[in-house]
Amino acid sequence: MIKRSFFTLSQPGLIYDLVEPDPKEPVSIPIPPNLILLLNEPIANTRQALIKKGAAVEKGEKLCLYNDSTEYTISPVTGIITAIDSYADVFGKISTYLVINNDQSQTSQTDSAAYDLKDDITSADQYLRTLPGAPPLKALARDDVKINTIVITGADSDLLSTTSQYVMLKSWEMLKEGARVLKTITKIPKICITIPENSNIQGGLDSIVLFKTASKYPSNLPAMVLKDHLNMVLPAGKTPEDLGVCFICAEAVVSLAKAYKKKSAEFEKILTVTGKKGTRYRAKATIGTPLHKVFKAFGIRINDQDRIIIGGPMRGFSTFTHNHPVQPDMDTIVIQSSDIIPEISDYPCVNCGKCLRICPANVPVNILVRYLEADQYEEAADKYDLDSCIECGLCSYVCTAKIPLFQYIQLGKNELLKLRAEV
Amino acid sequence: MEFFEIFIAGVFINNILLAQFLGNCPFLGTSKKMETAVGMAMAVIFVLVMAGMITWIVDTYLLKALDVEYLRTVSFILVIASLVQFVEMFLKKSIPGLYAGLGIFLPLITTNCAVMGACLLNISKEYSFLSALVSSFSYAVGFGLALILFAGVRERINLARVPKPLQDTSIGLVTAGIIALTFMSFKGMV
Amino acid sequence: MAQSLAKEFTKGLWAEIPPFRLVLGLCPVLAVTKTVENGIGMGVATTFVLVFANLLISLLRNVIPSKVRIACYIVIIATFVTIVELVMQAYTYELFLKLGIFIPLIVVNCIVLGRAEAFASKNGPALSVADGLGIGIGFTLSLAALGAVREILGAGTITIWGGNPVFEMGPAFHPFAFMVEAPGAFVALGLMLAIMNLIGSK
Amino acid sequence: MISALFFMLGIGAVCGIVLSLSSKVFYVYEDPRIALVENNLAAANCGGCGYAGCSSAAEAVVTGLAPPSVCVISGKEGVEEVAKIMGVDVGAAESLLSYNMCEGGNRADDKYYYMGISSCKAMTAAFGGKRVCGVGCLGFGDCVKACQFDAVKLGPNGYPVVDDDKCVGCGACQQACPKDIIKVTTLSEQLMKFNQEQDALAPCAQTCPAEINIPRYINQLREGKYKEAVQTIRMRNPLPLSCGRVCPHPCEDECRRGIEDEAVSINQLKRFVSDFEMNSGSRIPIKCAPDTGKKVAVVGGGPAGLSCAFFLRRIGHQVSIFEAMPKLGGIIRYGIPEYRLPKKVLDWEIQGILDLGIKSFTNVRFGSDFGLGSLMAAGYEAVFLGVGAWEDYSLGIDGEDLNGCFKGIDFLQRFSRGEKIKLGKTAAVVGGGNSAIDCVRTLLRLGLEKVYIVYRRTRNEMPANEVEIVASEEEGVEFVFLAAPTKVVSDDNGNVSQLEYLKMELGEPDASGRRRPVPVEGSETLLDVEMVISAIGQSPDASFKDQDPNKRMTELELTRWNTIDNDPALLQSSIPYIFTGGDSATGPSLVVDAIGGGRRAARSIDLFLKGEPVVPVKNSLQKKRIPESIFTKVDGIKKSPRAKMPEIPVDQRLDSMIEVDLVLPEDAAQKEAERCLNCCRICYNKDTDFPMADVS
Amino acid sequence: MNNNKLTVSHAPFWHDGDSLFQMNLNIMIATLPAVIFGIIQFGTPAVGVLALSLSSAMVWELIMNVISKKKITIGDLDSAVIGLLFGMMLPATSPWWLVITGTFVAVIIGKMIFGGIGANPFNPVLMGMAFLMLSWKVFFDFDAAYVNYEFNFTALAPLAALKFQGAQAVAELFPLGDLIMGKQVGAIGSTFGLGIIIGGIYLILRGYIRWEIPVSFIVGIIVTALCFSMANPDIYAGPGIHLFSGYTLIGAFFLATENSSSPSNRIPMLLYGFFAAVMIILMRNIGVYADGTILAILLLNVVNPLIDTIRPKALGKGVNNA
Amino acid sequence: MREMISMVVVLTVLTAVSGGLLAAVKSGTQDKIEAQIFKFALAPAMNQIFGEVENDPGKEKFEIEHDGAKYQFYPAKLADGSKAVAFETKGKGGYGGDVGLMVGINIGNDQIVAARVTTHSETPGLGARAKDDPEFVNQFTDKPLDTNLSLKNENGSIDAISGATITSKAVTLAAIQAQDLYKKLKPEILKNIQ
Repeated sequence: MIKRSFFTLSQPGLIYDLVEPDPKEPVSIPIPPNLILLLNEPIANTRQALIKKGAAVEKGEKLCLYNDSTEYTISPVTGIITAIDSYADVFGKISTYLVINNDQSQTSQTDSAAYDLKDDITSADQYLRTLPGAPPLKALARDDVKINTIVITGADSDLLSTTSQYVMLKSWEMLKEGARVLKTITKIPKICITIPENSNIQGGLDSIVLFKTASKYPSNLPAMVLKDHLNMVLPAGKTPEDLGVCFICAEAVVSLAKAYKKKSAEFEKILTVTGKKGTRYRAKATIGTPLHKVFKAFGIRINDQDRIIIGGPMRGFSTFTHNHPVQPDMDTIVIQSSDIIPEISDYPCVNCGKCLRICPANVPVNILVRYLEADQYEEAADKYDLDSCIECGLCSYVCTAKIPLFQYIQLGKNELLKLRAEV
Repeated sequence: MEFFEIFIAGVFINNILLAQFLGNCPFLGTSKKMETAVGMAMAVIFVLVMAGMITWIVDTYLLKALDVEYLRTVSFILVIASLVQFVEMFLKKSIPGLYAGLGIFLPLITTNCAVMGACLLNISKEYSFLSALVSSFSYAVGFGLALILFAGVRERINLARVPKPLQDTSIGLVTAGIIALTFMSFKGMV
Repeated sequence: MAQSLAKEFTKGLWAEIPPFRLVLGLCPVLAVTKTVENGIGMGVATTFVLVFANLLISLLRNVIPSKVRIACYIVIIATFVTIVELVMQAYTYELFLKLGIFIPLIVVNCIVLGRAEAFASKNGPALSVADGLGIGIGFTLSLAALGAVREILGAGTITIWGGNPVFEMGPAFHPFAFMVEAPGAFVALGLMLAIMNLIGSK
Repeated sequence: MISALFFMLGIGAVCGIVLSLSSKVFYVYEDPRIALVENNLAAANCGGCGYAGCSSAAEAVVTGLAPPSVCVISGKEGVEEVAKIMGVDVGAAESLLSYNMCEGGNRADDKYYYMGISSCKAMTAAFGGKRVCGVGCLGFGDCVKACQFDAVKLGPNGYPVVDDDKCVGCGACQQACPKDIIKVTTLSEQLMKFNQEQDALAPCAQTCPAEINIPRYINQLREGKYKEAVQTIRMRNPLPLSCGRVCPHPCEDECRRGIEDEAVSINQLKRFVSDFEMNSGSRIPIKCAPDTGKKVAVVGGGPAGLSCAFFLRRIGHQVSIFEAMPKLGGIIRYGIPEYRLPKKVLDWEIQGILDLGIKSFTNVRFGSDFGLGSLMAAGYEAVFLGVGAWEDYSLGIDGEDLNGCFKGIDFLQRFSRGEKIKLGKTAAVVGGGNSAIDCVRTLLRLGLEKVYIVYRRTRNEMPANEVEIVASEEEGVEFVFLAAPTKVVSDDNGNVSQLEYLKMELGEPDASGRRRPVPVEGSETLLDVEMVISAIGQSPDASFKDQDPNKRMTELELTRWNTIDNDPALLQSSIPYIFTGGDSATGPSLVVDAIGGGRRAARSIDLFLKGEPVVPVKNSLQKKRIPESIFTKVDGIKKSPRAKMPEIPVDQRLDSMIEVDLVLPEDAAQKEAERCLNCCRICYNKDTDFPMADVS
Repeated sequence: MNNNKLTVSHAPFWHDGDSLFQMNLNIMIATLPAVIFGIIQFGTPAVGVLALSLSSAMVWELIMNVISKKKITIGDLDSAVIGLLFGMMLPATSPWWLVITGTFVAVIIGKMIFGGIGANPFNPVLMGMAFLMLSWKVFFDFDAAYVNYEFNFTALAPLAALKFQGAQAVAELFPLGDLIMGKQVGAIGSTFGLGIIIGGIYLILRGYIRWEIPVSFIVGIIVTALCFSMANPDIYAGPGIHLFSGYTLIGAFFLATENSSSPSNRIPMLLYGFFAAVMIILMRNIGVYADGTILAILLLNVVNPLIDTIRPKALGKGVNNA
Repeated sequence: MREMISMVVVLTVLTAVSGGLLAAVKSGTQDKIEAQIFKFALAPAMNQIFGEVENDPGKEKFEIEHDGAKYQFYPAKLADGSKAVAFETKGKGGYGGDVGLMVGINIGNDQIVAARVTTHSETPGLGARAKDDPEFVNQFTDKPLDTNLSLKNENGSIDAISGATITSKAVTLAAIQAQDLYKKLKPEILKNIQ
């Protein structure tokens, strides 16, 4: 945890972590007997799902709930589905989880199902969405928005995370191969890569444009990359895709390259794990592995009231269960011991203005939060720039009154989405 | 210079809302939102200037000439009410855009004691026509200024955790009191 | 009938007591309540206008065309206000001077026009008079109460109709002069309103 | 004087002319309702409402932005006038009330520690809320904050409590609640609410066929709010006095306390509060929704018919009951003996229902005295058929029609009606159900010397209530188990003299899990009796179908058990405007089943009358249990004995037909109510020694 | 696998460790130079006034917390700061009831009824002072208050002297160096200019007050006073005396910077400080008040919500190049 | 059309009746009002100005017309035997309208005996101090007729009431007007007193 310095006339600086120059090999977590997969679609009461409890699945089999589903997941093992139920995620959105009992006898021999991968984005989107790194194939495959730039994020977007840098360091050639694959299947000529400005990662770039990103948080966030390197201002409430820019993480590019090489899916995800004392571990785990298996591998004990953070300390989320599975987009896990969890309060805003000064998007957080507290979301969006927030979390980080500002903003955005959906 | 003094005095020192206590009902009613406050302020400026002129004319050329000054109250209020109603109908038909922004506030002004009070004050000071005009304008600007400042503060208070019994009007009045207090700063400046 | 008369009368004394329950007619409430005496004077004048305007409007309610009803009501009210003004000048001149511009401004007091429109234009003369009287007395009581609070805190005494104070706080009391200043009027009324709300919610 | 006169004349004329002219010249069309509304606002233009004067306020009302009560000056009458103009008829519209569906608060365990915005909405967004219970109240009071009228407060247990007097039904709380726990409903909607899978229900409330909110009324009883408790029961059950006496209380079987301890004596508590009302000498007023002007005929004045009529009336329909017997009550009047349910009590209860404004016609038999056609002609738009099941099954053995042979319900009914029946000295009652027990206990009271119960299986399989069996044992009934009658033997005069039966033994369990009795060959035995009463079950008497001259009646389909075929969720028969319920639809069943059926039919009838599609309740819980609410182990129970039902001693019983079971005394009832764990779906109040120490 | 319950909260999971307690504690530390000097200067009565003011302010908040059945919030030291600043603005001779009434107005009317900390649209300390000064002018007459004291400098309140004796006389009576070093009569904590400046700079460096407000405030005083004094040096005093006498400095560093009643965007902060200063000089030079600091800042508090709407454009606001 | 006519007629009749009624009330109370004004506004002021007098100025009052306006003069015999006259002038431009000032002038030495504010409707606590606080009006006492009675910031000799410059100015205007009036009308006054 980084505390404010004694003299704080200048803003606090949060510096991104760099990967160590000669990183150790990641610890490989064995495939557990039960894997959990999340599927981003709720089960409807009224419909008969395609996936049933007790059904057998093959490694690499594509699983979706209904015939017309657009969401799917890929089973990383051969086995039996032992449970299927709905799951409320971190924003209360209802999705579905499956538990697959790994058929140990089969693991060794069956290789992943071979896919019919063609050199176009649609066929990649058919099978490869859940590759480690979660490539945004769905966005790339959309035909209503024309993507003209792909940015590979080699610089990790949150603090404490070095997964992307590690992948770049270790698989630079595969990365370049992946970029070629991307170029081939998407036909997008402009591919860029972000690399921390003081990083020691080197290698040939072919035709990839290099962006050296600043070391100070939040310069690696998409909105900031757009602003600093592509000279684009992200309009309030829009995504980079709306501007024709698609962000893809380095690991996704690498696994894409591997997948195209083998014509089958990849399931090994690289994780950066930060233990209670700040020790950094690196693990390689199959997607779907419950997190407690990962903790066990490093001897991390989780006690009552500890916090498991998935994603970095600024933008991640904390889960309520040790069984939360390793997900394709899960780069970082941070475990906080109960005694260092900073308090929050239900104080009102005292108008100290620290959030205003640190906000990279110039959002008037001090006034905005008053409207959000009063549930006046429309007003908050119309007059006080709710949509402009780039979700860096710095306002909460510095809040003197310890208000969960970032939670208010995220909740506000969510509620507003619901309100607008109703209209 | 005389006009300037009248103006400053009317806006700040003798602010019609905060020092003269006139027009307080719409002051509390229309200050909950900034947009309403601005609309009301504009409408008051518009009406007060017109009413100031017309009542001056009525007073000088009719009441005083006929020596029936005791009919001032009756005649003024009738003239003001009719004028406002006329303007409202006129705007509604002819300039609907203006009506939407400002005209809808006109009925509020019919029985606004700020308008009537300002006209009576003008007459009792025996202003010339121009002075009366400036004075009316200054009162109206003072009204608008106080209203807009008040609305700004009130918008924030409405979002605060005010104890239940004090919410809305009650805390509004206390706030108005403090604003009146701060307007005492201008004491003696003219 | 007697019962409904009593009902209309008593509602003005508590349930709809202006300006606490109906937050109306604030201008005189704020301006003239420096002392109890002024408050009562203003209240009585307003009550007179309320009662007679209610009576007349109630009698004429079927004659007046609706398009000019506001104008007509205003003329009726203004007439009574002027009568009050003249009578006060003739008999209670000192009080008249103290109340000053607020006597003619009774004509635009929202309570008077409000009662005319909301009650007298829809009810018979007897009920309308009861209503006017109730609201008027409620108004007078409120003014007197506010006046008392301000006068006691701000001056430390209560004096009615000249002569010696009927109430005095004693020499150890340092009058809180803020209360008799203009801003004090707002603050005192705001806090009294809060107290009324507190009582009302229990 | 003159100048003043002329001056005013001039000014008045000028103003009048200007105004009248400009009102013509500058005329703009607007919604005429605006002017009407404005006329009914106070027109003081005070701005107190926050709108720019009365005309903008009126416009806001007309466009629906402001409520009719927008004006701070105009009184109640003004508001009503405005509402009338806006087409909201204040008088006739049912008032809305906010209603808290979860009384659990924070009794359910947490699945995580939460740090963050303290609002229900925020917490719901975090993995669906921190409570293990997915449907319960989170207790942050978003509804309290949303209420503009101070009507919702957080109660002592941390869950919101609605003050009905202050609630205006604006629905702000409902909108604020992210868990759909607080609902703004009308009385009708509350009356017609059926248990659904997602509801926060205790096991007992799920089990009760009438769907009474049991924990709620027990809680009210505990707090001494007997009136409120009765009202809670009456939301679901119009016959609490009768049910309190005769209900076999399936709810108690599911009582969570019963898992570790003895179940709470729920039915006795119901009887306590309903007796309390009766003995208090005054009736608690029952609220009804405003009249809808629709007419419904209820055929059959038994529990199902009474229940259906009661609920239809409460939701505003006009109801007439047609009954074949001389008095209303059906099976509970004629099938249940006086010593279990005194007629006086029943009369009092039925009168209360009729007092709601329900017409009743007795001694008219459907089919013969009147028919479908005459009902339609009289303007009834829907018919509820609740004719009951009065046709006793026959034993199908020789000698069944001998002198001295009777059929159970027929016997009880004839006796109830005061018919003189020639009795013998000894009797055998065949059957093991409640009506068999009723027969034997009645016979004992009629002075018979020896009364047998002849039953095919053993005591364990007897379907009659355990208490009833015990009571009859106490009273000296002799049980002949594992006996299948084969013949009634007559004496010379054609009177019954003996009953021959075959002994049975229990074989392999059948599909229902009961061990099937298998006859023992050649074990015929004779039992000396002078009367044989067969009480082995009944079926509905469907003769009305043939008697009714109306052709339409032939379309009414029956099942092979002679019950009226219906959609079990809707109780609608094959003729859309005929609904059914109770024994005539289900075959002989519990009183409380019939009551529940009556209410369900009322819902369908209501939908039918309104012209809405008659569809089942979504996710209905009908007869199902919520799996997560059924526990196998209940922690935190300190054992305490169940209240003993007071009854009159056996030696006093047999002399008369006076009521055997007595009501619990108040202190015992209170103590029993204390035993209730106040369960909800998955939470309950533990009763450890130091409750404070357990709260963490 | 264990059954421990985890903590669930929202990002960010780090905090810079700052808190209201820290902030208020630092403000109190920053007042120390001025407070200690005031105690030395005015003796034990000053200690009494400060102690009573600080404690009564906290007690009022406690009472209000209890009455309204809310969480006890005195632990954040906010009312302690209010009490301390309030005490610093009183003369050492203030009677006990004056102090208690003042803290009542400041804490209850100034802060609590608006919804507590962060909700007050006006500076509570100033509200308390304004109410008191309007009611009991006599207790704020510093010349009369310290009549029994013996000082080694002119025992006249500089601003009152300026009002009655003109600029020329005052310049002779009060050398600037004396004023800076606190050789003047005045409120307990407002005389030691240097001490207040040191405290203010400490707060600015620690980031607890926003530098824009005091800086523009002082600039406003200097500019406006210079304009007046250049126009008529006989009547109007120069910026030095305005800056180092009365409540000017305590206003600049401690009062105008009160968080919830001041703007938080940069340009509004500059405007706010500057115009507050302009109003002060106007009131001193052409208004009726000897020292206008209290009303001037209150006036700008009123204007604050309006001017704080001037703010930089948010990222992507109004951009439509999608 | 019918509706329009009825609108005009009702309003006109109502206003006319109102006018008549008010005129009647006015004429009924006219005398009483004048007496009240003298009793409450003028008599106390005069008492303060002259102190003990040997005659009854209220009874001996006379009226002089000047420039179309009528002025009431109240002659007094002072305790020291000198003769004086008091009259009221209106100072224009107060906040609440004109400020009435009664000025007593010693006919013997043409000095102002004293001046007192009679009527005003100024802001309580501010302008009203002109009447309540004798310090301000005492500045006029014993001033010779040729003194410049304007405010100090207009190069006169009178200190304004702090915070009520406008009221102060209105009072001085009234005083100056009184000076002028006395100078112009002195012959007539003397005539009347004799």
